[in-house]
Amino acid sequence: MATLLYSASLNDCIARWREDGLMVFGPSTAGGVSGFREVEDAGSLDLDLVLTRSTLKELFFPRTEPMLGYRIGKQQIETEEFIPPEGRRIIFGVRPCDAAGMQVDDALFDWDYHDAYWFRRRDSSVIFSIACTHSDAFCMCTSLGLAPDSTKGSDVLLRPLAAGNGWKVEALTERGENALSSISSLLKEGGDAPAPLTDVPVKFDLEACRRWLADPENFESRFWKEISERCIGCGSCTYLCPTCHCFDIQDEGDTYQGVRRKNWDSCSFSLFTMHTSGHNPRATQSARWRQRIMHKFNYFSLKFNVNSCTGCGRCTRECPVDMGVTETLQAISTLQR
Amino acid sequence: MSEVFEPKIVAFVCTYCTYAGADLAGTSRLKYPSNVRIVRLPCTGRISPMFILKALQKGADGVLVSGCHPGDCHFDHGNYHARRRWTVFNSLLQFAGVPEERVKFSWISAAEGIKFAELIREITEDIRKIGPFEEYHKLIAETGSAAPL
Amino acid sequence: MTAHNTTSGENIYRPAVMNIVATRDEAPGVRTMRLEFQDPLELEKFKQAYRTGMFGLYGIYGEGESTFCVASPETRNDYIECTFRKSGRVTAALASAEIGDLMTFRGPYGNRFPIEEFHGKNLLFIAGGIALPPTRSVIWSCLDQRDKFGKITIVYGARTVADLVYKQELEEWEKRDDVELVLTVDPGGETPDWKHRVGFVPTILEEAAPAAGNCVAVLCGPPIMIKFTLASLKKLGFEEENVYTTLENRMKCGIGKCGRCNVGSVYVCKEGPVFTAAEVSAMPQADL
Amino acid sequence: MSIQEHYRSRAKELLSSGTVKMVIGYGTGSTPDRRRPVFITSPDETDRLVLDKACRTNLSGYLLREGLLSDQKQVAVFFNLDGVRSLNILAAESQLETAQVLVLGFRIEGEEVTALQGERAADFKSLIAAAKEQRKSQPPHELQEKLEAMTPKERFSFWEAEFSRCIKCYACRQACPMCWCRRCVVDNNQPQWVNTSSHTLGNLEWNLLRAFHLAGRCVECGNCSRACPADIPLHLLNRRMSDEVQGSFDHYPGMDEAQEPVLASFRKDDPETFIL
Repeated sequence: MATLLYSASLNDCIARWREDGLMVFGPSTAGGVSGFREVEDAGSLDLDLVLTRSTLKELFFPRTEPMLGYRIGKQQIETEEFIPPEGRRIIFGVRPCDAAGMQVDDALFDWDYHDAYWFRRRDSSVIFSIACTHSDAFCMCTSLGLAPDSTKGSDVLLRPLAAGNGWKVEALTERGENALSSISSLLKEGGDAPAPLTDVPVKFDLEACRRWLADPENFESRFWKEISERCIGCGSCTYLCPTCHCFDIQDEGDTYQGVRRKNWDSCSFSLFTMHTSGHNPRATQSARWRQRIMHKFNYFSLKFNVNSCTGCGRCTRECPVDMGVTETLQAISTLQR
Repeated sequence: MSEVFEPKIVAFVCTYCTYAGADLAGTSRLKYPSNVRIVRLPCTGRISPMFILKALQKGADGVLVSGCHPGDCHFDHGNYHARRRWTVFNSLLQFAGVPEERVKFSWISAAEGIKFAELIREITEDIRKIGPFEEYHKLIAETGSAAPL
Repeated sequence: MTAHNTTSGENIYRPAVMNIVATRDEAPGVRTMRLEFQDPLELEKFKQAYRTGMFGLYGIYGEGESTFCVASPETRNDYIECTFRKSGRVTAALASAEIGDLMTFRGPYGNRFPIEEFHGKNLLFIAGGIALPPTRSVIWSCLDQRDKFGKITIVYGARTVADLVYKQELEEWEKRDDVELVLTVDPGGETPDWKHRVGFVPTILEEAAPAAGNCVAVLCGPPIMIKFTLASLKKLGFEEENVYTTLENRMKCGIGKCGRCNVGSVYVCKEGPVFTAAEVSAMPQADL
Repeated sequence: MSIQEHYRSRAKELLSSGTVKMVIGYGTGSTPDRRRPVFITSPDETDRLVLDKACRTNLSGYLLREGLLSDQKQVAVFFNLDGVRSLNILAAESQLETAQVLVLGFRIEGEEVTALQGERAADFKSLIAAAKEQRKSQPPHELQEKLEAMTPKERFSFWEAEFSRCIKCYACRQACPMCWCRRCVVDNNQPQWVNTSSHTLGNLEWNLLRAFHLAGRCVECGNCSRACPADIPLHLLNRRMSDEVQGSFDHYPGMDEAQEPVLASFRKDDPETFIL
């Protein structure tokens, strides 16, 4: 026997949570583009998508967010802090790769300095992930040591039932348990069989790649130039990555009043590292692509003992010139050391 | 009682013709609404569409761009270049949904103080009728920065 | 709105408000400002945290923040001095700020010079152009406890005589008999009354440097100068472990989040900006 | 011989004879329906070249890669007619010399891909002239017509909704063969004309400005719309601009390399119906 949530009850669950003052978010499509949006009922949810176009990250680390408002007087500067409100949120229908990305960025945003903008939202959100029963050609979680039913970063894991009429429910954290207890009357007990998980083939040997990346000899390998030759230097792979977290701080307004914002930024952009003097440590697109791969699979894991890639495959899926992490790591796996 | 809406209008003008025309309107004691803030530039050829976007970003309800009549440019052909840019930018703004009343273009010479005063009056009244540029102001408000105009 | 000087301690991106209490034009486009904390609590936090070598983000609301070192030493921590060249949006705004104006400071961040490890040793300071400020904070940290160190030599060069910064302090150091000051300008940069040396820093260094034994070198300058000076130091017999330098990369957060200052896996903002030459050698050189 | 075979062997010839140092074309992508840009420098690799109806990307932007054309050697590029036009504009704007570019021309019509006659940009003059005439009589774009029929307020909300999705990844700019500025206006911060933040206002400003900068330069290759991860119909703005320059100034961008940029030239009798 296991705890079950039937699809037919989902609408009532959402209503219950909303009555309790929670906001409910889930995958939905607007203007042809899928992403996580607040929903009022189950009908607005797009739970059949392999993945949303934009990531879960956006709900925690928006592409632009006000940090401080300022007003400058003669003798003092008044500021207003825009730390996000603690409105509690249920995020329903997350894919395990996206949820795993949350844990990756937790490490970064808590590295000695605790980023309240990230953690207020983390602390007030409950993530309901749904294990994957279908995937596409770009999925590669298994290559990263994850799986279609990974639990990392999730508070509740739902496993679709074979009959397609609901999910087997498993609370993973206390937050998850609490969120379930408020809908306990809508949950059932039963022995319904779960649907088989999707089979995501392993596309590269991660450990071999990491060894190659860690070898200082390879830093200036011709490989980097060849693999990134067609890169046009846009930021779509970074902006659609569930873990990429680089940002810019920009003031808007004037020198009397305005807002200081935290905006997404990308290591793909040529100005990202440009010094005022004109010197640019990463002056070429190949150096920037190397940084992206190195950061994900070498530096980040050295620091935080986790790869900052969860295998969602969006970088390749959305790349205007059909590049991405998969191709690069596949190529590295086959390189002779 | 609701406050009377006073349109905020920014005028980008060339110094040789329209600014002189505005000056003439002033010295001739012609009355025109004080809703317009004049930004003086050397030539209409210097007036980039970015200026118009900046004015709107800072909360303008309307923008006027004005310079010498064709053939009268102090720099010979600055206004001919400007005219092409206006043609293109004007149609872009309209396609983007900026009502045509909000962004206006004109030729006003140094001798046309009356035309200047009348045009300002006309534009101010037109915008007063359609009200504040609420659609744009909503976007400004979302940014959290004030529209200081 | 809450007044800025109520500290919340929560928001890691919120800077402290500083009063500009003094300014000095050092060289064309280069300016030094002395800043005092408006909020005594912020000052206390700074005094607790600041060690020579650390940096901060100096800002003007409406323009942004810019990263440079704290040019004043930990031995004088009631205030902050910074020296910068007017070159971008923020420094342009800072350059036009006046005494009595307000600005912001976020920090101190990064690591420090291990000055207590220098005790009993001879010190060689080498700086080029606008890179004297980070060196200067170490120089004063040591001069303020002069008896703890052996011989102190300062080699400082700039492109032209006008480009030398801290001219008053250079005079002061020159007068002291417990400091050997070697000044140089690039060939062609001298004035008719220039009585010091003419030549590039690495060359002058080879003539003027003290013996490498029991000596620590602190080296700051533009990348090209660093490269050649390191070669000279090697020639003079300095071990890479005894040569300290600072790396300066573009930063937005200063606290290891924004992702742009790393050289290889090293985050300059958290693991730097102070590195030994040995540490710098271990970094991927193409990323510098 | 299929067109693909034809061009593979032509590419092999060009590379083996040393006529060109590189062939920029299309190769297979990560899925069967995808094509990706490839850069062939050895005659042994020419069988990596693919040419079929999925080859949509305008490759001319790659010609401006730093140093590529600085050695005066030639590069061959697969181009449809839009591509040739963008090549002409790049030459007109002094970004390259067409003498260094050899065109492997093709046309996609429905399922069919055919070769275009000629190998030099100037060889396509009459085809481009025909395309100009054809554009005048092209059927109106459905969504564009719908938009034109709306009230300004409705149009504004349409674009507001579209631009609200923009994430400022600048894929439109990076994919655009005409966006060759070393430093884009949005990256200049003294003064900061356009908000860099990706709120709707900043997005609107950015997209309008980009459309303006492309007026009279856009060849409607569609790279921007295909690259946009937010599916914003950017081509509509560009298309509207193209209508305007063609209607008002009879300007069809990229006719030849001597064509004057439309916003850097004028006629004394240019229309001005809207000027008071």
